[in-house]
Order: sequence, then C-alpha cells, then structure tokens
Amino acid sequence: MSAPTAQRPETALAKEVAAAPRPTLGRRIMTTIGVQNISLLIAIVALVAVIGSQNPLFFGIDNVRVIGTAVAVSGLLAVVQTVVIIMGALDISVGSIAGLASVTSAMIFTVAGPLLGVVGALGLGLLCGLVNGCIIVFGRVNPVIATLATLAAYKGVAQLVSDGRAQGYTGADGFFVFLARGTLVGIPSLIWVLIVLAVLMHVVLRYTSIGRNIYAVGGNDVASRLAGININRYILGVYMMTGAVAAIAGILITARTGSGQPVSGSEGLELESITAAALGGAALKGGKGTIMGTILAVILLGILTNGMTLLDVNAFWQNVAKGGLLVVAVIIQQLRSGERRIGLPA
Amino acid sequence: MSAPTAQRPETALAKEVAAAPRPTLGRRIMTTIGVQNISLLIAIVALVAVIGSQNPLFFGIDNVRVIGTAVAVSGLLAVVQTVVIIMGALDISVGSIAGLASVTSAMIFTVAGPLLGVVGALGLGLLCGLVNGCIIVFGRVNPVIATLATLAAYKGVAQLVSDGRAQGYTGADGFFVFLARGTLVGIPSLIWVLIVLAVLMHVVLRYTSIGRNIYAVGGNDVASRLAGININRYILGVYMMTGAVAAIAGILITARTGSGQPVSGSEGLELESITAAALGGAALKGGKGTIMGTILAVILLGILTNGMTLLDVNAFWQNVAKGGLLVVAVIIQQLRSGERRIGLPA
Amino acid sequence: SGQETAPAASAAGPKSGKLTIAYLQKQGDQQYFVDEADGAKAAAAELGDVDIKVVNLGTDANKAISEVDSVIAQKVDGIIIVVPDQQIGPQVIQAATAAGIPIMASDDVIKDASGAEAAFAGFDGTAMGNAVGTKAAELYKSAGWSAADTRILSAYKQDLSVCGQRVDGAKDAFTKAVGSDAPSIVDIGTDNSATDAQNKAGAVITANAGVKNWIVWGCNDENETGVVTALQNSGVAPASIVGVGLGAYLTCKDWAAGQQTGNKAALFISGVEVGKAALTSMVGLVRDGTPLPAKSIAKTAIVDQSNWQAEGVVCT
Amino acid sequence: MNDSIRTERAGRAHEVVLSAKQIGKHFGPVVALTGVDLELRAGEVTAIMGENGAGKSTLLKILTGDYRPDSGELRLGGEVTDFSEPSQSRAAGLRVIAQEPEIVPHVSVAENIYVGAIRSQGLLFNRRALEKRAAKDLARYGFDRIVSPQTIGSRLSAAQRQVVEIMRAVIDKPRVICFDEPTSSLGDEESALLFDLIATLRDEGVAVGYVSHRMNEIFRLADRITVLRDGKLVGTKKTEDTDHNDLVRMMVGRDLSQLFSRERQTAGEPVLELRDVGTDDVSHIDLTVRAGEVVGVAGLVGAGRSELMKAIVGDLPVTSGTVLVKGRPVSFRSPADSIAAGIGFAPEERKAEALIMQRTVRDNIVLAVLPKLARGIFVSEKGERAIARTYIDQLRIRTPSTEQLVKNLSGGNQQKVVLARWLAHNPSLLVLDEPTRGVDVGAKAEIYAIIDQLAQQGVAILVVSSELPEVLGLSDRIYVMAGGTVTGTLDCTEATEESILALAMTETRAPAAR
Ligand SMILES: Nc1ncnc2c1ncn2[C@@H]1O[C@H](COP(=O)(O)OP(=O)(O)OP(=O)(O)O)[C@@H](O)[C@H]1O
Ligand SMILES: Nc1ncnc2c1ncn2[C@@H]1O[C@H](COP(=O)(O)OP(=O)(O)OP(=O)(O)O)[C@@H](O)[C@H]1O
Ligand SMILES: [Mg+2]
Ligand SMILES: [Mg+2]
Repeated sequence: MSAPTAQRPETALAKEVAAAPRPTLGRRIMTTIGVQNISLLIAIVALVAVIGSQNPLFFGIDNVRVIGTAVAVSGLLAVVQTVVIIMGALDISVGSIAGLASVTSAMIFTVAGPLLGVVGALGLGLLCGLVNGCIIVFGRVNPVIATLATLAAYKGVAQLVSDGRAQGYTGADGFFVFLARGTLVGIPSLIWVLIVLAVLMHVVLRYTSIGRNIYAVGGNDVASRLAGININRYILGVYMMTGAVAAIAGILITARTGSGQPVSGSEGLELESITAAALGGAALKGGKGTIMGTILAVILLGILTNGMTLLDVNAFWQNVAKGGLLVVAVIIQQLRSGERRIGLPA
Repeated sequence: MSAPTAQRPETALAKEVAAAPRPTLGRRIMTTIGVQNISLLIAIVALVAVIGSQNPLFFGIDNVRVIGTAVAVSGLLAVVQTVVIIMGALDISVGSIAGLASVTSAMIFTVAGPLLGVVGALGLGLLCGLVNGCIIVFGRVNPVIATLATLAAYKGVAQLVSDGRAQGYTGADGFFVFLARGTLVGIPSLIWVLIVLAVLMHVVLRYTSIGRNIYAVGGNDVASRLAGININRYILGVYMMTGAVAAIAGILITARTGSGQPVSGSEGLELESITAAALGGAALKGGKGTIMGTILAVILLGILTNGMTLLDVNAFWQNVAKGGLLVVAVIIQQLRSGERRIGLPA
Repeated sequence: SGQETAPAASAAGPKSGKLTIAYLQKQGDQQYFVDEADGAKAAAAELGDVDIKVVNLGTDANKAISEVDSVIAQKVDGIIIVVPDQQIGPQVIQAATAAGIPIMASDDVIKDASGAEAAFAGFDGTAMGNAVGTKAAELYKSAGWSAADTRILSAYKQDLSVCGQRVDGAKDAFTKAVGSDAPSIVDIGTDNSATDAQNKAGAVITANAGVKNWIVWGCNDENETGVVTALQNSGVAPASIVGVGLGAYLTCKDWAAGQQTGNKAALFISGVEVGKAALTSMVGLVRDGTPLPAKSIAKTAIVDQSNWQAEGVVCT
Repeated sequence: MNDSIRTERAGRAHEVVLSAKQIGKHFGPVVALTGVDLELRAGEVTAIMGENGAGKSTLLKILTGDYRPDSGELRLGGEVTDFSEPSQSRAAGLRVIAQEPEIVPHVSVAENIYVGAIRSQGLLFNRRALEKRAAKDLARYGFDRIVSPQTIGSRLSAAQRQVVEIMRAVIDKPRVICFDEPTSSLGDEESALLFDLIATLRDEGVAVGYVSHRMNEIFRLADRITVLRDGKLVGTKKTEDTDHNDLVRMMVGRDLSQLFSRERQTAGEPVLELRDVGTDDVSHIDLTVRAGEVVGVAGLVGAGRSELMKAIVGDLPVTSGTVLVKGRPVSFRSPADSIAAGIGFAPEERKAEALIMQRTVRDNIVLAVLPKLARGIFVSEKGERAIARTYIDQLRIRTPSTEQLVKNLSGGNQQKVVLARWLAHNPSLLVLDEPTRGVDVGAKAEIYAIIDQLAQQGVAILVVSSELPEVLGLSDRIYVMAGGTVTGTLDCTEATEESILALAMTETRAPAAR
C-alpha cells in the first residue's frame, strides 16, 4: 500500500511552524533564566536597593561573604529538597539527618581523625536516606509521614548517641577549620561547597538522563514506569543522595560551631529548605522546579535575614516582614504567569 | 419519556453488575469503620495492652481523662487539618493562629471580660483564615508556601502585640477555669469541645452537600468546577473555618495555662495535626480522609505519649519510639490495602 | 536563704515505702537539664527506694499542663518542675495542691495566684544574668577599653521569657558595675543555636564596622560562642573580645584545646547539684515531713581557662 | 424532573437555541479559533468536525464558560450571555461532556454523577437516596449494565468514566448539551446506548452538539454538520447535502483514499507467544504474533484486553503459563525489561498512563529512548530535538514547537505524541491499546499507513481496538476476548463485524474475583 499522505503539500500548519520567528537575544536570555526566576531576580535587586540605601555597609565584600556562609547549610538542603520535590516527594527528615551527622562526625573525628569523621557521617547519611526510601517504597508509606516519623527517630538517635550533649572539638583541626573559615580564590569554603553541589545538581537535572527521568517520575509515575524507568530505584537513589547531602550539611554545622551538635542548629532546616525550593518555583505536586530558582530563593531569603538584622529590625518584626515578603515574592511570580485565579494553585 | 433501552437483552456485563452479592453484616461493619481505621484500632488495642500490662495505673479513669485533655488542643487542629487536606490543601499556619488567638484572647479578656475575649479571638481567627484563603486563591500562591509565610507572619504579630511574653491571667475567671478544669457529665470540658467539633465536622463531611463538595474539590478540582461548584468559595470557607477552630484551640491553651501564650504551647502544632490527619488516612493529594480516622490517630498518638511518660521512657528514646511506631502503624495500614510496591505512595 | 516554709509544702504528711518523684523539665534535651536529671537520679539512688520520673516539656507551656495532670493521675508523691513559662505557675501549683501533692520549682521561680512563691531550688535567670554581667564588667574594666569603641552583643531567643530575664540581669549588673559610661548594647534575636547566632552576628558586625572591642553574652553558651566565632571569623582578635558564656559546656571546648579565644569566661551552674538538692529536699518532705527550704540556691561559679576543670565542668 | 418544566425549557423544534458568532481565542502565540460561528438548534443534532487541533474542544470550552473568548458573542435563547464560570452556563441549562472525563477518585459513581448538584434534604443529604436515584437514572438509559452507582471513582475503566461523564450532563435535562468525542473510549454496545440516549434527548427538544472523528456516527446522528479547519469555520451543511468524501475534503482540504488497505504479506518467525497465560484478571490465553504481522484484539469493554496487554509488557504480573519472546521464555518484572527486549507499548489512557502533561513534546517523545540518545549519562538536547522534529513531521503533530507543553496540545495530538514515543523506540513488537482514540480521519490514515509500513519492515504488531472497522481493516488475524479469556480467533479473510460480535458476547465464566 502506498502511504496515502506521504506527499502531502505543505499545510498552513507546517508553514506556521517554519515561519516561527527566531527568538531575539533578549527572549533567549529570558527563557534560559526563566520567567519565574526573573521575578526572583527583580525581588532580589529591589531588596538590595532598599537595604543598601539604608546602610551602605550592606554592599561590603565582607557582608557578601557573611550572607554566603550564612546560607550555605540551608542552601545545601534546599538544593537537594528541590530534587526530592521535583520527583514528587518530600524529605522532612533532612534536619535530623544533619544533626545526626554533625554529632557523629565529631565523635568519630575525636577518636579517628577528620577523614573517617567525614566518611562515617556520609555513610550514616546514605543509610538514613536508604531507610527513608525503603519505608516509602516497600512500606508504602506516604513520603511526608515517613520522613516526619524518621525526623523524630533520627533526632532521638542523635540524642542517644550523644546523650544530648555537644560532642568533641573540631576547632583545632586543620580540615574543619578550613571548612569553617578557609577561603579558596577569596571565596569561603562553605560557599564553595554550596556552589559545587548546586552546579552538580543543576547539571544532573538538566543534562543527564538521570535528571530527566527524575522530572518524568515526578510528572507522572505511571507513565514513567510504562516508559521503562525503574521508578523505585530513582526514589531510593534520590533519598540516599538527600541523606548524603544532609550529612554534608551536618559536617558543615560541626565545622562552624566547632563541635558536634545533635539538635541545635539543625532543627527547622526542613521547613527552610522546603520554603526555598517552593519559592524557587518547584511545584509540590512534582515534575517542576529548577536548581537556579532554588538558589535565587536561597539568596533572597539570606539577604532578607541579613538585611533585617543589619537594619536592626526587631526579631518579631522580622517574622512579620519575612512572612509578608515571602507572600509578595510568590504573588508577583505567580501573577506574571497569568494563571487563572481559580482553585488551588499548584 | 420511554426508556429507550429497557428491552435490550441482558448481557454478561449486566449480570455481573446485578449479581454483586449483598454484603454480610460483618462486612458492613467493616466498611462503616473502614479498613484503615481497623488497623488503627488494632494498633491502639495493642498499645493499650502493652502499656497497661506494664503499669496498671494506665487504666485509671483519671489517666483516661488526662489523655483526653492532653489531646484536646492538637485534636482540634488535627480535625480541621483533615478537612483542609481532604480539600487538597494544607494549613501550616494553624499553630501560629492558635498562638495569636491565645495571647489576644487573654489580653482582651483582661480589659473586657471573657465573652469579648473569646469573640475577639474567634474573629481574629476568621480573619487570619480569610487572609490565608485570599493569598491562595487570588494571589495564586501554593497553599504550603502561603501558610508557611503566614506561619511566620502571624507568629510575629503575636509576639509584637505581646512583646513576646505571656499575657494576662485567666486562672481566676469562672469561664476559663471551667474550660480548663470543669467537667460535664463527668467528662472534662476540654474533651467536650473536641467531641462536639469532631462530630460536627464528621456530619458536615459525610452528610451534607458542603462536605461532599469538599471531597469533590479535593478529589478533582476540574471536575468540581465544571460541575458548577464555586471552588474559590470553598477554599476561602475552609480556610476561615480552620482559622476559627485554630482560634478555639488558642483559647483552650489560654484556659489551660492560665495566660495568653504567644508562641509557647502552639509551636509545632501544625506538624502534629498533619501527622494525625495523615496517619488517620487522609491523602495529602486530597479527596480522601475521614474524621473518624483522624480521631483514632489522635488517640493513638495521645496514648503513645502518655504511655511513654508513664513507663518512664527516656525523652531521647521517646523520639525514636514515636518515629518507629508511626512508621509501623502506617506500614500495617498500607500493607493491608495490598497495593503494589511501586512508585510513590499517595 | 530563708527558712520559712513554702506554701505548697504543707500538703502532705510523712510517708514510708517506695516513693515516686516526678521531675518535669523544660528543654529536657539540653545538656544542663540532662545533667540535672542525672543529679536527681544519683540522689535518688543514694537515698534508696525512690523512683524518679523525668519528663521533657520542651518549650511548650500547654504540654507542661498536660504532663502535670498526667503525673498527678499517676499519683506521684512529689513534683519538681522547671516550667517553660513562669506565667503558668498558678495553674501548676493549683493542680498539685488540689491533688495534695507537694510541688517544688527548679531553676525558674513560680508563684501561685496570690503571688506566693513555691519552694525553689536552683539559680534563677536574673541571678544568672547578674553573675555574667558582673564578670563581663570586671573584664571590661581590666581591659581598659573605652565605651565609644566597644559594643555589647547580647544574643538570645527573644520570645523565650527566661532568656529575657538572663540578658536583662546581665545588663543590669553590668551597668551597675560600670556606671553611666557603659558601651551600648546590640540585641541579636536568634533561635538559641550556635549557627543562627553566627549568621545573625555576621550582619550585626557588618552594621557596626569601626567598633574595636566587643563584649558578648547571651541566653546560653550556644549564643555566646556563636557570636564570638562570628567575630573571630570576621577578623577580630581574641584579645578584643570579652565573651562570657552561660553554661560553660561549649566555652570549655576552646579552653580544653588550649586555643586563643574570645570566650574569656563562663558562668557554670552545676545541673547535677541542682538536681540533687531538689530531689533531696522533696524526699525529705515526703518521707520525714521536713519542710521544703523556700530557696536552695545552687552552687555556681564563674569559670575560665585556668579553673574550669577544678570547678567540675565536664567537657564532652 | 417535572415534565412541564422540561417542555417549557426545551425549545421548539429547529429553533436556534445557542448561537456563537465570530468567536476568537488564542493561547499565547497559538491561535485556536478565529471568527467561528456555530448554531445549535432545538431538537437537532449538530456535528462539529475537524482535524486534531482544529479547535473543537476549545469552542466547547468557551460555550461552558471554562474559557472566555477573546472576541465574539454568545447567545442562549436569544439573549447575549457571557459566562465566566461553568457554574453560570450550567445554571443556564448548558452542558458539555468533556473530551477527557474528569472523575473524583475517592467517591462513588453516584456522587460523581451528581457532583456539584448534591442537595441536602433538610439539613443532611441521604446517601442511599442518592444511590437509588443514580441507579434509576443509569437504568433509564441502559447504563446500569455498565457501571453500578456504588463503585468508587478511581476504580472505573475508561468506558465507565465516560459513562459517568455523560450521566453527569444529562441528569437534569439541559437545553443544550454537547458531546466531545464521547465514543472514543466506548465499545460498540455502549456507543449504541449513547446513540439511543442522544436520540431521546433530540426528540425531547434538546439542542445537541456532537464532536467525533467517526464518520459513520456522524452520518447516523447528525442533522447538520459544522466543519472547522485550523481554527476557522469551513462551513455548515445539512447532513443530507453532504457525503463522506465531501466532509473529508472540507476537513483536510483534500481527498483521502484507501483508508484501510493493507499490504498483507507472509508472516515471519513468531515474536510473541503466549501459552496458557493467566494473570489476576485474565486466564488461559494462547496468542501468537509473528514478525511482519498485525494481530488485532477485539472485545467488549471490560473483556480484559488492556489487562492482558499490561501483563505482556511486564506491568502486571503473569501468574501462570509461559510467555515467549522470539522463542525464548521471558518473565518481565517491569516494563523496563520488556522495553529492553524490544517491545513498545502505547497504553489506553494517555493522560494517566502515557503522558507527562507538564513536560514538553520533546521530553515526552524521547522518554523511552533517552538511554539510547545519551552519551554516558549526558543527554544530547540537539539529538532529542532532531528525533522529536522527525516524528512531529511524520505524524503531523500540531504543535508550535518541540518545546510546547503536552498539556496544551489537543487530545488527538497528544495521542500522536504517545505513538511517536514508541516509533522512536524502533521496537520489534509494538503493543498498541486503542491507538487511534481521538485521532482524526486524516491522522488515522497516517497511523494506519505507519502500522502497515512497520509491519512490512518486519515489526510484529498487536493492536487492541474497540472500533471494529479498524480491527477488521488492519489485522491479519483477530483474537476476540470476553470475560477475561480468548473466545475465538478469526482470520482476516473470514472475519466480519458480526462474527466478531458473536464471539465477543460469548458467555464465559464470571471474571476472576478481585
Ligand atoms: N491551554 C492551551 N494552551 C495553548 N494551546 C492550547 C491550549 N488549549 C488548546 N490549545 C491549542 O489550540 C488548538 C485547538 O485545540 P483543541 O483542543 O480545541 O482541538 P480539537 O479540535 O479539540 O482537537 P482534537 O480532535 O485533537 O481533540 C490546538 O492547536 C491546541 O494545541
Ligand atoms: N482499577 C481497577 N479496579 C477494579 N477493576 C478494574 C480496574 N481496572 C479495570 N478493571 C476491570 O477489569 C476488567 C478488565 O478491564 P480491561 O480494561 O482490561 O478491559 P478492556 O477489554 O481493555 O476494556 P476497555 O475497553 O474498557 O479498556 C473490567 O471488568 C474492568 O472493569
Ligand atoms: Mg478535542
Ligand atoms: Mg482497554
């Protein structure tokens, strides 16, 4: 049989497609950064202008470093939380894992040196992530409940191993001191850790089949499975990765405070990371989000906190302002997308 | 009109539908309570047996009252959180609203008496809920982000009005004392508040068009909208109702502690309420959940906390045990449903 | 400390046999309170036939009420409580008195509805602050700094009333000791963790460029060490920092390692001692009818690099 | 509903009840409709036809107030209306049965039917009464044999969902009712019920709009036919003034011929053999597909065809019997295994099972071949675009670019994206479950041509279809299923619609209990 339509004349549609104008440079930059991110950028610029006009010290290189190091820990968690959210899940236990890793890294370090301290904490993080993943995949427990439960459990374990006390002293160790205060090419090592991880995740998500499949699983897990993706493996893998990165965050907490903290410094990081990811445009239903957006959100939140403290805003007003600005930032972002104002936004 | 198809021959399919057997009594009880709830009941019974065998005081009527009053506040929030979750959203700001209501009720009470104190707090709760709803519906902000933001904002407002300190003293006022310690037919008034609200919500959800529409909106908002449900109105309504109930919870906190607490006593209630709702079978994707399940989960969690202190379990172990038991309870629940172990559980 | 009998103490008569004492603590997962519970347990073991039930209240005033109800329902013989918020005092005392169970406050004073204080063991927040402020003033004066190029950084969780009492106490004692020409104070709102203190202090240091010398105190050791670390990270020499910690469990780490540090001193309160004292008094009341001493003030010490070990600070 | 009200609301025969004038709508750069007129008359069925993406669904969504038009005017019963919400159009007596049925997952069929229309009696609503009413309404149109009022929404099959969607619209007797491809997921039996229902509505004076790609339905039902092309109105004709070829010309702007001619050839080695295969839902299946052969699977809705296909590709477990691929016994533990073995599977429900709605056309097309395209783990976006472009051209997928989100494509074009995914995979066995659901005549011909081409290249093809002409036209051999098992095999030379139906309605044992 002859394919009856093979020689079809060009239709209007084909022409239409062909005639689509080449995007201008401005448009191309726009699409690379993304519309959502542009609103974040605008928000950041506005905030910087306001704060800087009140106190020019804000622009000091020192202060930029302060902001960078202040957001490093929560930024790490926000980056991995973004990956988890893109996959359509959530990890509420990241803070607890960080605490557990912080205290164990310091304890192992005390008896066996920094290398084993780091390796041990990372291993523990991977294990915690694996446990999360297994509870979810094989126990069929909703990710929120599962990680809420392990939030409590890992925290308990951290307290048990440390008897609730800060453990060890890493302030005299070269490696930990470098992590806490060292710089490379003028950039503090804490910030480097965040940059390296963020770039890595960005590349994985955008340019590898692994990343693509994570988006697919989050977008429609049934379809992904039928298209040959081993979705269980992805869920386990992402949770393990998250556990490992949370452990890195824990090691950074140890380095910064000079001792292993079972709870202090890591409580509440889960909400912070979710806030940053969502503000950065990750949809909690899965399938959507970018590392770029999350990093911009982390920066925005970091500047906000730093600026308000710098301007000596009372802590209570800081809460109000933070909540208010968060809402405004997201509203601007959403209204730009021109969505209809009906029902629950994704 | 004559049914045009009445005389068509019965097919295999028709028989299949017609032949569905009448359920037996046992089955009908099962379906009324629900399979999920049965696992919760089993978990409760098991827990009671274990704790009671270790310490017979557990069975004392006093202790039952203690458990009841201890879960009253978090139970209230869990009940309304269930409604929000059924509608496919989340309200993370409930704890903050409770704190704000607690402190304002005490402050208004101090100058204007208990009635105005309660009315004022309720009004404030409604307002907070309305603000949440408006941000979500008209600002197009994802409910999680929106209420995360107002969590901070309302907390800040509570701290500002109270300067961060507990306010007033309600321990000498008849009404507040009745709320805190009074009983009716031998049942403490705190428990009555929870019972009344839970029954009310149960009835609304199961037996009124409002409730059925809430399930519909949560299950499929497109279908609901196309079917003519004004979903925006439902979202606003549910958030306002949630704000009001959170305010009641705040008033109870005031009554119990004898003073208005801006933060203490209400922090962390959001996670507790979500945990209870989810453990009770509410699906975070919306459209599914029952008040019965949530109440059973609240009881389970209350018994767990009470039992562990009764048996003098170390606070650190309590965390581990709580996390572990939560996982086990949900796993049992899920495995009974015989779902395939693939992908993310709902 | 006086010898009058506290109001709640008359509730119960002598009792023989096994005793159960409840020790309810706010922030029971913090090192100081863990120590306190350990001290109480040790004293219980020493006294014999005493069961001790430790309950963690977190920072939750509502949970405190629930747990008081709970231990009353369990018919314990005595309650020792560290309240998360002193405003709940009347409710707590009322509940215990109604049940005929003797109650005693630990670490934070509580009053009943008429304003009468319950028996107390420990060292209250204002007193802690006073000790810190006095030490800071002493170090400030001996350093010979001028008020104009010195700032005081006071880091604490602003919605926690006990924190407010501590830093207010420090401020009062400091100004009293230094006089009118005291350096100005910058409040830093934190979540009581060392990392947050570090982050927030970073911004404050930026805002106060040009300041030469710094005095640091806070609600706990986390706050104080966090701020000192931020100062040192921003290039301030340890010699230009007077940090006075509260608790000594983190400041001791620098000292143990022999580091040059801005953490110059710290107030050490032995939680173990407080726990022992509180429990011993309570058992004395229940078993022998010995009235509770109205105030047992705990042994405290200002420690520094030279004497922390001798004073009994345990550094993990 | 009260009869007097009904007569009052339904218009006099042939009176224009709903008119749309000069409707325009665009989505960003995509122009979906320009200057379209439509009239729906009382007591008449007006068919709306056009290729995939012509703008039919968009037009209907404008009628319900789901979308607001950029320009133009709507009149209902002579009065200008401007619906901003579906609730308003509903109140005005206008219903549209959407192309993709929207089901509330965790509530019963009864509640699904009355969603948004549940009224409390006094304070409370009566679940029993609602179920009874639903049962009565279902029975009135004969749909009681297809779905029971107690079934939970998430457990409904595609056909059952469609029935619920239809029932929702008809329960309170609207003045205007529009169907958007209602039969695309229905079998012949259900379709017949639907046609009876539409006839009844028409006779009662309701103005009916009907969108479908199936010519025979159009000629059977429609009084008038409105044709759209590329978002523009081509024209409206009375059914008796037109014929098949004329309509096709109007729709695609040229003639189409030879829809069903297949180049049959001698089949090669067996690619897939099922020997006494059983799963939870089907049992005792023996089936063979050879290289270069097109094998059809026919049956009524619920016969277990989709379950069998999912078992073949490893999505559902095979519980008994043997599956051989190219002569080797296999036991796939997941679709990944079957894909690795060279099998491609386009499932029945594109929205739920096949597409990632919020991702681009490119992402969706390359999903199954991503590992092949990748260098190591790194994907090549250029390569992806090239592949996507190839299949967009080959299948004439109407999309402004490879980067359009799939959720913004019309239903038929979404279906083509699914097919493109599996063509890109280059399989040796292609399993297609209802491959032409919602696909227009022109595109259907293209898909058939592609199936034929693939078969000639030696690909083994297994097609499930509820459209008998399609099965008959495509297949070399036809398996007919009923009640979860194969009731007969027919060769293309002997098969007729009648012989298939006879086998499909064979009484079998009750389906396996679940
Ligand atoms: N929300 C949207 N955003 C962007 N484009 C859209 C959107 N909805 C529809 N379109 C485009 O509008 C055009 C008309 O789509 P419509 O769904 O009305 O087609 P249709 O005639 O119903 O086709 P089919 O027969 O395939 O269902 C298509 O090109 C489609 O891609
Ligand atoms: N999720 C489900 N839960 C319960 N029963 C189901 C479910 N999905 C399908 N079924 C039932 O399984 C049986 C086989 O369905 P299947 O989809 O395989 O039939 P089919 O022949 O492909 O028909 P269709 O044309 O509807 O796809 C039917 O009775 C159907 O109602
Ligand atoms: Mg369409
Ligand atoms: Mg099927």
